[in-house]
Amino acid sequence: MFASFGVLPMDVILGVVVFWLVLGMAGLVLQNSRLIARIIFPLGALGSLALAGAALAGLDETSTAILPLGLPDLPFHLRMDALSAFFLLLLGSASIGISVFSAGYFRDMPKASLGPLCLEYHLFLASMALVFLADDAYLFMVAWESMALSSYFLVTTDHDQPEVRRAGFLYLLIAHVGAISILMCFGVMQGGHGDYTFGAMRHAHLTTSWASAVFFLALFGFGAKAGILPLHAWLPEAHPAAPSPVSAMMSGIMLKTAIYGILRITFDLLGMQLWWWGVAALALGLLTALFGVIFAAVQVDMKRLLAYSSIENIGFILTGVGLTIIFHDSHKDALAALALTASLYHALNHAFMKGLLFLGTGSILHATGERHLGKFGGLIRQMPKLALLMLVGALALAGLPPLNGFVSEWLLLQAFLLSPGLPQPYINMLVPIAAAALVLAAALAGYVMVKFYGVIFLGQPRDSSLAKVHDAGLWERAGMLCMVIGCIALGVFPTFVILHLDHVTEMLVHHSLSVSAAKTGWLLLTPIQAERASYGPLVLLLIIAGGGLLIALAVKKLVHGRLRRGPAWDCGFPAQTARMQDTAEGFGQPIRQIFEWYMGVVRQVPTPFDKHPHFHSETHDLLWNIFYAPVKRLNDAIGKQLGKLQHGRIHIYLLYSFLTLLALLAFVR
Amino acid sequence: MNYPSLMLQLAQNALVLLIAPLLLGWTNQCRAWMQNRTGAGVMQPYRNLVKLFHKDAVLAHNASALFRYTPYILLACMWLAAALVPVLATDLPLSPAVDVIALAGIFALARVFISLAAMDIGTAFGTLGARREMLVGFLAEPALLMVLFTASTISGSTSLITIVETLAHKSFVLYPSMVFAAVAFVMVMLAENARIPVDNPSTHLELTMIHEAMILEYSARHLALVEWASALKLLAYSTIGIALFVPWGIAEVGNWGALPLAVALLFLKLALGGAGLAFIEALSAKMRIFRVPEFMGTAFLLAVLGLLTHFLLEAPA
Amino acid sequence: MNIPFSGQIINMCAALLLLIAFAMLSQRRILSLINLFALQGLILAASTSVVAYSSHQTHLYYSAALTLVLKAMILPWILHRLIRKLNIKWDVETMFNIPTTMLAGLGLVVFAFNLAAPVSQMAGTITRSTLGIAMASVLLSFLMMITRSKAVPQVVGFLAMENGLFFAATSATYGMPMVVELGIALDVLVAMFILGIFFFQIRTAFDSLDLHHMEKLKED
Amino acid sequence: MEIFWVLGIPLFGGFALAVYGKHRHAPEFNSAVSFCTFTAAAMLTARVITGGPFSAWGEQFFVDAFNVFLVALTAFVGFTTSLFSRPYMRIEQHHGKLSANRLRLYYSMYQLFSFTMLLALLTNNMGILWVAMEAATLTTVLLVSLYRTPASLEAAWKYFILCGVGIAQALFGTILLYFAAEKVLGAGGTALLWTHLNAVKTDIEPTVLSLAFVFLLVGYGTKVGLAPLHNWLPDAHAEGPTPVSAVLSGLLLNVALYAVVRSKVLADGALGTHFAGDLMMGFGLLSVVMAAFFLARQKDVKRMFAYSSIEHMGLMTFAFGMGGPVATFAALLHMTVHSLTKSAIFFAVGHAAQESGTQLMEHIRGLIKTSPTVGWGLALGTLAILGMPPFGVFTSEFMIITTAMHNYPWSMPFLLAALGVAFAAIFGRMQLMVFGETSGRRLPHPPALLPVFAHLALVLLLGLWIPPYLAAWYRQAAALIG
Repeated sequence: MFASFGVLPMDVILGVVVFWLVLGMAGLVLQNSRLIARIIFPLGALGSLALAGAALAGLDETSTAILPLGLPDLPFHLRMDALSAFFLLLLGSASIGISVFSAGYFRDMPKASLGPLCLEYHLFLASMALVFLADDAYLFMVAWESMALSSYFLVTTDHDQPEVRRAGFLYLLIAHVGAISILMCFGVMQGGHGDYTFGAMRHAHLTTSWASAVFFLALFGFGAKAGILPLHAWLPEAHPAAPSPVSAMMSGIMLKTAIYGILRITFDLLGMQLWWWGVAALALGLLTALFGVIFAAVQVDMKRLLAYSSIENIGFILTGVGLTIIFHDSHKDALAALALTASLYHALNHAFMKGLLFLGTGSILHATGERHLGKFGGLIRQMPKLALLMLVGALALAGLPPLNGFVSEWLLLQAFLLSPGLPQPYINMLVPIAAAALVLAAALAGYVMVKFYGVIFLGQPRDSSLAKVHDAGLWERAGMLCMVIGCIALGVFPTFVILHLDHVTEMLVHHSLSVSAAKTGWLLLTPIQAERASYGPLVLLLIIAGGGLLIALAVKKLVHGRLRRGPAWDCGFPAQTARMQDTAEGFGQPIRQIFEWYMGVVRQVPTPFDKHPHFHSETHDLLWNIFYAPVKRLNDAIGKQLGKLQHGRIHIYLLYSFLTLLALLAFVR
Repeated sequence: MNYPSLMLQLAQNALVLLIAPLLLGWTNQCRAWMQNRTGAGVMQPYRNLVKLFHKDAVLAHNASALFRYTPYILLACMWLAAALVPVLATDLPLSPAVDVIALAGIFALARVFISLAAMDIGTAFGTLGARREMLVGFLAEPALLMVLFTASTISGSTSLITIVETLAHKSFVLYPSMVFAAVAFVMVMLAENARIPVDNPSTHLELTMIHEAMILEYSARHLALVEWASALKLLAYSTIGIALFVPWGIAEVGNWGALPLAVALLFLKLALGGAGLAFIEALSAKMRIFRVPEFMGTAFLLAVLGLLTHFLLEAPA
Repeated sequence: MNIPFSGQIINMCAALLLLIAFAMLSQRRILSLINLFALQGLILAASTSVVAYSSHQTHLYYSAALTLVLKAMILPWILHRLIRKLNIKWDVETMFNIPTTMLAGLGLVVFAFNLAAPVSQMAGTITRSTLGIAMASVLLSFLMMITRSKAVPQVVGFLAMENGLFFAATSATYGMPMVVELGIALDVLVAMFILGIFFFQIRTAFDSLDLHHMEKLKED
Repeated sequence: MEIFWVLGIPLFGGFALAVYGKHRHAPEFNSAVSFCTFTAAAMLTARVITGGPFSAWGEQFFVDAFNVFLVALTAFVGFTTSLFSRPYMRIEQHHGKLSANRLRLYYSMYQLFSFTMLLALLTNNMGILWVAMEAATLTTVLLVSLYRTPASLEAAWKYFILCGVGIAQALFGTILLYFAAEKVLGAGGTALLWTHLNAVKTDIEPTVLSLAFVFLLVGYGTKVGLAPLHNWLPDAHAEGPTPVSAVLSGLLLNVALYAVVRSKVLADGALGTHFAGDLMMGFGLLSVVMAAFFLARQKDVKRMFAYSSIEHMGLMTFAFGMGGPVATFAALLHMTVHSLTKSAIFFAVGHAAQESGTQLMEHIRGLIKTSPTVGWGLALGTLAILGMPPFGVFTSEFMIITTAMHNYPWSMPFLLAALGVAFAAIFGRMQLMVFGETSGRRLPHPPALLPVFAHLALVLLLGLWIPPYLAAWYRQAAALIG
């Protein structure tokens, strides 16, 4: 579509990147914050649109470019192939809604903070695009760290709150440690030729041991960004701290850059995969998914809850990647393509679902200024439009048909179910258990979403101040509407999406589903064969809607429509106060009870004699004490010991130099 | 899809909608007999529905649109589920749209909606019921899926039609894994249909209710729809059980002659199934709510065991 | 072995320098410490001039003169004035007791000789064997700086180290190029002045020249 | 001729300011002199770009790719620092910390100090190099003790004694070098000229030269601040006036490292082994690790950044020790970006400390609120020094780490652990200082932020694009050093 104008998709994308940078600068110099909100952010959304279009057009072609920047003997190499095009598509399409939403969200922010924020925001977008485009280690690292840096500044927007600063610190620290590991990974991969272009790495042949080192370094490094266990600690801190559109962008898009990195290194740069890498990734993914969803169920802060749910979804995606590796190593390319499609699809879905929900929390924050679930209730009456939009997101994230969350889970489960016949018997044993864990996590997601939606929007308001909150503004609703459309479209027309994903699977595992998907027409999704598995979301939607309408009409025709309003009955209990409903803690209590062993629960239970009985319980992340605290303690201990060396006595300092001299002389001798 | 199969589809749609209350009534009646009660009769559910449809609907003041539309969605979901399970013949034109995973998905959809509706009014019982329902559900759904997976790994497919055809019409094989699956399935069925020992549909004590607690606020036609939906749910589960474990006698594609026999067999199986269900209920006692997770967990583990046994004993070499 | 008379003289001076180094190491009284330093400068000048005579290196005469003026006269004079002005004539406290220090010094000498042995083999000068002694005296003055707990003796040690270096320069090689030697001399002089200023400042700041007061800056 | 100007201007300026340093326009004059020095250096650079390396005055002075960019850097940072010190010193005077006399001392010593550094860089004579280094020590001692507070005196004393003794070792090394060289080159002037030594380095007696190198390394290494010889460095940085800390970190350490590298070249040539490189790698790694762990314990902001300087000098020493075109290139680049970034940080820190009236980090809060420019300067500078792309420090660290990864994998754990620890330590402190509720007060004079952002802009540029001729220099220098 661009070729007709004689423009390559790559050029368009570079143009958009530059455009974003210019917008950011403009935001820094513009004086009027309303102007920034109303003009710059919508323009940024237009940029996203162009990016998405170009990426869509570029899916089936590979173009490269070299910019005259970077190191003297290593200029910036750019390359857009199917993989990067797909993730650019994700970036573009998901960021449209977010930018539109931001136009409304940031409108009444003081200029002093909005100017830098606008710059960081667009820098963030641009650096993510460059991450996907980079074709040499240096540019990749530069873009990667710029992404981390800009998002760090975005996270610390309201930096006068200590917990926000803590979150930002933890975030950038873990991100940096991850970046170091990625750097090492590239250091190994260049295999001693000192050539850091990805092209050279593709041709460098590593021994299996070095290749494994690369894979696990990459898993660690990118895992730190994706929030894979046990490197997830920053995620539940940073997402609540950030402004909601930023949380949406980080959770929806930035986490996927890590997935991109893993895929790029494992399937593109490394010429090989080993099945046990896949097993490792699979196990890690499942653990992450279960951990995330279980902890999401017991959260009481709506954004923390969503953050943990992001951890869960990343776990899903990683599981798919691991499965892909297993299949690909045992030459079951059709299955590999299926699993890969599933995880890519889920990445795309998650961008929309989670983006939508985070944006929604933004609107709620705007209206109520509150993040604690215990303060909400009955918002569906004050904010009906928002409630409708959020309902779609919640159902999608709960993985319910016919919305998009279900499609990718369905594909992933198909991949599991069709796995028998792998060469390694143990994996054959492992797969059903893995599938069970996956299903368990998926089912728990439903629990989490019911808690999320029900506690916020349904029931009676738990706080009197909620009576006079306003619904989301027009721009905000428009932004969320983009996301909703994405969720529905992705859910109802999976065949089209998969037809586009085929370019990626074709490139990575040299096989694609298109043949089977196209055969039975776009109405039915049949990844392998029609008789093995098929799923027609549109039919499903039509049947349910049609059935519902039919019943409604029948009832209307046959039955009188008399309706009275009265007080709630509730088994005839007279007094009904809002405090009688479940709190957020209460709703999560069964899960906490079941999984108590795996989380550190601190309870404060009243005794029968308390005058003012007060029950309080909070849930901590045990992994923190297991993995992070010891490192800190070790660090402090070493510092303390070393500190003793330097106690201010000049004689001792002289003695140091003297002994060093003597030692060296003796050494030379 | 051709004309007769379309007719068949419509016929099954109508049939399931109509006989669902019958199955419910029959089960309750059997239970009454086993408890040496006279019972209200097989037709009681129909009478209830008629009565409810004639009453004036009463809505709580703060009931939202979600609360009002849920019954329709609920009934539609259950109807769909029941209508797409091949119990009479295996060429249901709409069945390919929904495989076993999607089926579980539809049940989940219905569960989420009814739970949300229960939370809508904001009464103590409503949220309590919703929480317990989700608690049961998040363990029941994987267990059900595991059961279905056992069947689909045997038949190498997740589409119900293929499963039925493999199990019923291919050479007859004994599948030890299906034993585990069957036990697990029964436990899930008890839990999902709010039967003893998990729930007791005929009580309104706050300690015990799960399903009833959720629909306390519904009245008249809305309640009727909900009740009908749960009847359909029972039927759907029974038909799934039939399709998985006793699929024999279901008519093959194009073999219209076998249809009458299939109908007869279906009623027989349903009758037996209902009686069995009542039998189990009569024997067992309602358990404490926090025993339920253990109960469901057992079901889940049994199902996984079934799947493992399949890989151990029956894996295609 | 028969080495020329001048060589013997130089070796004699070297031995004396080593002796003085040890004397300084063991010296408790600050005044005599300064006198020893002056004596060191004197001997240094003498040996330099002998080297100059024996090797007909005229520029060594200049540096000998320089040494005489700078290290045997000016610096000791400045030091004397300083301690008179600051009236510090107390005994020098040492960090470790003297015998231990002496033993350590002895070890150092052995070490230095071993170290210098292969090097001095290839020295073409008549003063080859003295390199080890020069190195030893450098190390000894280093040791002295470590063991002294007052400011002035530390500075004396510093200057003594400078002397050792100078002796090394003249004995191992026939002296560095003139420009370098001038530069070095200038630096030493300036350093001495700055130190002089410092003593007063430290004295005013801490009203004592005891280095124990200067242990505030540290990692706690 | 340019050499004459480059050396003559600051020398003259030093004496002139010693006389007229009390004049109310002395700061402007100071900046003017530094600016002239900078222009002279630029001309010198231009000549080297066009004409290539050359030597002057009987080969006493010598300019090649290695020292010319250091000269340019020194002159530039000297100039920007003089710009910074103008308002800074005004504010100090306004706060009553310094009298007019001290300011006179400061300005003249500042010029003499830059003279000594330029001399050390430009001279071809290892002896003069030593003399210049010693002179640099003496001038900076006076600068460090400028405030005459007990703490600053203590710092200056330690600085003086430790560096004096260290430098003395270097002199012994120089003597040994001369001793070894005169066998080949004959007695007299030429035996200490680096160009000649370099020409005949393969014939020099290895045992003597290895001894000489040890002494030189310990001597000049003390001044570079290599652990465990580094103990003077944090005190001197923390207690001296901030412009002095800036030039100490930014320039003096570079010059000392330059001396070490010059001697390494000779040692490598004579020994033919990797002995010198191994020693430097060992010292470098030790410094990086020790500094990183010390960083976490700091309370004084300047002290912390002093340790960060130790860490970075260690990194450069390590890189020079590794040798090879890439690593040496990276080390040279790191010299450049580190001195630019670190001096920029010290500029920002100086104003920050003036705003909150203390150098203790727990009392510096919310800089971004009181003066956003200082806050952003500190934040960006810190992130740059921590090796965050797209700043230039990352470029060199990228090359160093990847090379080490590939040639000396064993060093990786230490290096990476150190980098991680350093990041956590510095970054955490920076965040607290820059963000949060403010505690500062406005400054009586507008802060000088042009230098900060000029430096940061250059560092950013070097992170994204290295000008070709600069790259060409680095390559030549790397080829020279080997």
